[in-house]
Amino acid sequence: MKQAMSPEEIKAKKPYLDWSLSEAEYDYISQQLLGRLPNYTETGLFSAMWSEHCSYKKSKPVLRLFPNKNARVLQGPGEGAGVVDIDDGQAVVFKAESHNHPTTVEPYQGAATGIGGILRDIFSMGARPVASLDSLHFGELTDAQTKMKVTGTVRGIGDYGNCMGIPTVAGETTFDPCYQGNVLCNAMSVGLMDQKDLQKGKAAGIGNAVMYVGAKTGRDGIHGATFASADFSDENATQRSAVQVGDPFMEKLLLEACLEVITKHPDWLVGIQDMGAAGIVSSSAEMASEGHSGMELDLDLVPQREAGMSAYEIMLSESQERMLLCVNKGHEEDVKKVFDFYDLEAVTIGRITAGHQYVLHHDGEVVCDIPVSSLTDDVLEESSEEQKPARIVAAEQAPAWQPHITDVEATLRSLLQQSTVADKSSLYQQYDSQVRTNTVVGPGSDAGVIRVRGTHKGLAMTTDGNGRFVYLSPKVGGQIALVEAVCNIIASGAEPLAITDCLNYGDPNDPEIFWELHQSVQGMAEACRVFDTPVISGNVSLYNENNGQAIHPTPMVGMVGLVKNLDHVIPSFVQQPGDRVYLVGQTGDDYAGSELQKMLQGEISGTLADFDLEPVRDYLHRLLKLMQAGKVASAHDLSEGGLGVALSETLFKTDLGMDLDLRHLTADQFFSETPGRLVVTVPAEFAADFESTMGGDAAMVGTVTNSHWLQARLANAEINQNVSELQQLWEEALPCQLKSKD
Amino acid sequence: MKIAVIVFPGSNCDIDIYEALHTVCGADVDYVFHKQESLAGYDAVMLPGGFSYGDYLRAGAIARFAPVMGAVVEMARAGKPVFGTCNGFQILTEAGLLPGSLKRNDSQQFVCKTVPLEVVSNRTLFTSQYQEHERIALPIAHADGSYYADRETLDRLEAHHQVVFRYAEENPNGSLRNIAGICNERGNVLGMMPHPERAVEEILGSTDGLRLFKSLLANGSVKVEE
Amino acid sequence: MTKVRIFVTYKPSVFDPQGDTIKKTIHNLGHDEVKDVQVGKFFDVTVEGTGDQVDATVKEIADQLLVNFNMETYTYQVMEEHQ
Amino acid sequence: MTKVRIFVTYKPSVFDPQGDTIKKTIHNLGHDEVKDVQVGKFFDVTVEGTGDQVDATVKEIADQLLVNFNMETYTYQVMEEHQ
Ligand SMILES: Nc1ncnc2c1ncn2[C@@H]1O[C@H](COP(=O)(O)OP(=O)(O)O)[C@@H](O)[C@H]1O
Ligand SMILES: [Mg+2]
Repeated sequence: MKQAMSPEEIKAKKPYLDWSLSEAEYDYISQQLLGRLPNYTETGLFSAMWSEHCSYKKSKPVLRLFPNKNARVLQGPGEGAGVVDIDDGQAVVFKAESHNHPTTVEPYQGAATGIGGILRDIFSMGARPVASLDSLHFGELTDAQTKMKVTGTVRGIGDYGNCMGIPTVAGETTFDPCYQGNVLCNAMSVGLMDQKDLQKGKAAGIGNAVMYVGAKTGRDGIHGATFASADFSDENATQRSAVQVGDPFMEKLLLEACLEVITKHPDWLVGIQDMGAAGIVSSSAEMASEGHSGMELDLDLVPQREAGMSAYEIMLSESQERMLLCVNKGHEEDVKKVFDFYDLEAVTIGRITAGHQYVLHHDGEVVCDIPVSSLTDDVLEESSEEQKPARIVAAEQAPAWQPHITDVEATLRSLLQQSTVADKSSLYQQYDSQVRTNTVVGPGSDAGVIRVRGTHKGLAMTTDGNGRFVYLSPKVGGQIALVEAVCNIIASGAEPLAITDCLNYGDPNDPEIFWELHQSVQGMAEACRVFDTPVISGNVSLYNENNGQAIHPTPMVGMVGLVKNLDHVIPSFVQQPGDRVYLVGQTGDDYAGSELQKMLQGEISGTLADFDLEPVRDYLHRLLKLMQAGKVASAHDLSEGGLGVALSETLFKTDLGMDLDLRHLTADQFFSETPGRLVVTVPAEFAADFESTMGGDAAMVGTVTNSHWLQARLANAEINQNVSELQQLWEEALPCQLKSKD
Repeated sequence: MKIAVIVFPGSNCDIDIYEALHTVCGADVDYVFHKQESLAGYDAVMLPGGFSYGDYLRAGAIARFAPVMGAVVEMARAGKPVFGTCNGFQILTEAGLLPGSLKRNDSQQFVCKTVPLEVVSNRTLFTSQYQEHERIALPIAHADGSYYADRETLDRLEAHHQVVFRYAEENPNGSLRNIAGICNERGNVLGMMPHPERAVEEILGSTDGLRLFKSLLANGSVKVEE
Repeated sequence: MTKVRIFVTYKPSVFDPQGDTIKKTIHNLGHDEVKDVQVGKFFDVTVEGTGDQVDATVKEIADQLLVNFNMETYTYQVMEEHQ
Repeated sequence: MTKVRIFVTYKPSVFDPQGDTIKKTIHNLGHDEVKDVQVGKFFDVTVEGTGDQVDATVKEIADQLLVNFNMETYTYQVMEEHQ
């Protein structure tokens, strides 16, 4: 296949600018790295590999702030997924990935292939995916387009995960106008493995085979990586070419075949990696780089679905359900037999070579001959300008907003119907949350809990992020994202292990946005250190903008915790009449960015108060000890809507009520969103123990009752609400808003 | 008694049935791959849930042609216990071992939740340990679970006590006459949309499905006469 | 070589929730002039041979695989035929 | 009143996992004479009005709802037309 342009024409016409490679980068490549002009194929490879999505050239300096080690971390960032020791020779493997742009353009396939991609990351490490989570952020449910995006996205996640037979056990769904033109779809997968099966994406050993397995390569998703790294406008939306179709059935077979090779035939395999963004080029170059090897591939051998694909198209295609293996010389046929059994293709497309060159043959020509490291390691890191946003400077001068609630009951009822607060079961019911019969706690609780079959251990998992807080005060907002995840994990009775993240932001070339990124990562990193939850994997999604309007900075935290004894999994709803109700943590006047403010003002404003992480950690650890000792009946953390909403949620789906003395709180404070708080119920017999351990960090506020009423006295108001009625409002809100008028 | 759990490409509840029978009930169970043509030596066969062949075309439509299906049909004809849940039920109808079909849910959405059921008949190998008209609750997880058959077929099913499970409160998928599970006339082939294998351990929230497997094991290698 | 388009629909007596939902959505989008929507699938099948041979193949694959006669029916139409 | 049949298919460059799986099954059933299978959906839509009016409606509902232009294309054909 002829090159579409000569090197000289490329230099003159600069097509790479459309592929998001800058002129400075192009010059650096030709003058410093190659000492000649790159040809068309090479230019394409550089533009994909040097995109933000593959190279993290802008975000790297910021990502270095994250801690990523502790005694349990077996594999930190840099591989398909991070790996954490969970004792007994076992490990948990997890990672999150964003698929925001594809989901915005084509919700169903975008979300589906998002799940497909993250699952491949997990099984490429040698782990079997055991659970998925999804963090979704949409615009307000006011227009038909957004409703269709919600239904399409949820259906896409469901169809892919359900078909794979991997339960989706938790997630989050929020709604805010800032996501109207740019949906966030972050998917997280959690896998389980024996530590001895740990794999790396490595290619080494001169003469060893590079094998391509799985689906054929087509022209779909070409330039997906650069597409994901460039911002959006309605103009782009009509070009719409970078969408791939997922085939979960194929992926299920691929998963089984790969795990069979990895776990049963470790002597055949040198390394394995999935083909994600930038397809063959990124997987092969990264594997060669990791193994300090050279590599030579013959593109004519790549299984192709369409005739006449150019080298450039073959290398950059993002066709789904494909993996790359490095196989010890002599075992190519053995590997092929395993894939044959699953009716999958497995083809040797190249070899490991001496030296460090990356050489591609196509149609009898050498179409690429460059050092491996020029693609993977020599990327020009970009320093970015940053500037504190004017809105934050202004907000710091302005007086804090106070709600002045007069009708606390009506406020509670309205809050329960806000789309972000309302029951999400109509969405997550579309996910199989129980397949493989390990789900101890499914969606609808603080964290999902999966048992580790054959042991008495479990894994708790959650995703959390609140763009509103980060928008108002990026650093505190970053801390809160982590604290909320910790609270959700601890509320289920688990010990936080580590996190993955998706950093979703606008255009980093805007100094204010880069500042938000930098500050919020600092906040997260600080909190990670305090809670000893290192960042073991993650993903950056920049350029989340629509027609120049950026989303709220929305870092998503995906956390996994270890349940040491499944007998002590803590439910999020009340258990027994007579149990004591405690409010753990202090409540302040924290309304900036709250659901209450959004509801009453129509927009958010203000700045967040700084808070001390260490005291929160200390009382949460004491609470966890009490849980592990079997002294806590239920726990639920406070998030959107504050205490009022949390109390209601602990009563839903039970036939119990509460009688509470909250005279130390005002009606306003009933909905304040001070972070780090939980509602905990404790059997009366353990009340004394609980109080002596928790001291001033927990306040006894009442008891669980037999009547299905939420009754509370506040400093300046009273609440007397039938729980069934509250539950109905909460349950019906979302389906009603989603259903188009008919 | 030796039981085969069939693994089709795309099956994903195979392990759930296997574990329910093997780990929870202590039964003698094997996975049998779809390419195997014989089921010699097995006394019962289980078709698990999942998405065989991606459920492309229609749920269960392609699995019916798998090499192992000839042997499954033989087992059914021989009066040995044949059980299908979810995708297994869909395959049994596509293979003609049970009447009717499973259509897309009325909501057109996949639905995963626990629903109340009535045990309509305990006169099968699989339900003998339940009370007739007993209320139980089992998880469902499907997009194509709306049972459809023409009126005569439905009347015949009722007349011959072939309706084994019915949705007891809400009907989650639009299935006719609230049918959740049916058996053949001889009572040795049972298909149902709910997943009893997901309700066999307290830690998973319910044990309402356990007696289905216990019934099967208690009835041992019973062969139902024609 | 013959290219045949095989249309599969629910029998008229079988309720099709999909068509119904799409109609409602179309109305919500403001197109009240749309009075009815029915949904079906089609298979474009390229078969070696022509005429009766092709008819026989179409009938067999429809009977065996493509159509579930409990609830579906089909029709087909030859789109292209080359000797 | 006009009855229109709208055909929606994947764009040629998009992989159709369904068609592929069905083709394999047809081959397994012994019909090697079947060379290609592609799957599509069709919508039989009854629209008030005739001619250009109907064309406009079809175009709009296809654009907004029935067709996903990222990966699909459509054609349509008037089946019946009544004044
Ligand atoms: N997209 C989703 N997928 C799965 N579960 C979800 C999703 N959205 C919400 N949920 C579930 O709904 C419940 C409420 O979510 P959320 O309000 O975010 O909880 P929290 O405030 O405790 O983090 C949680 O159990 C969560 O797992
Ligand atoms: Mg929570």
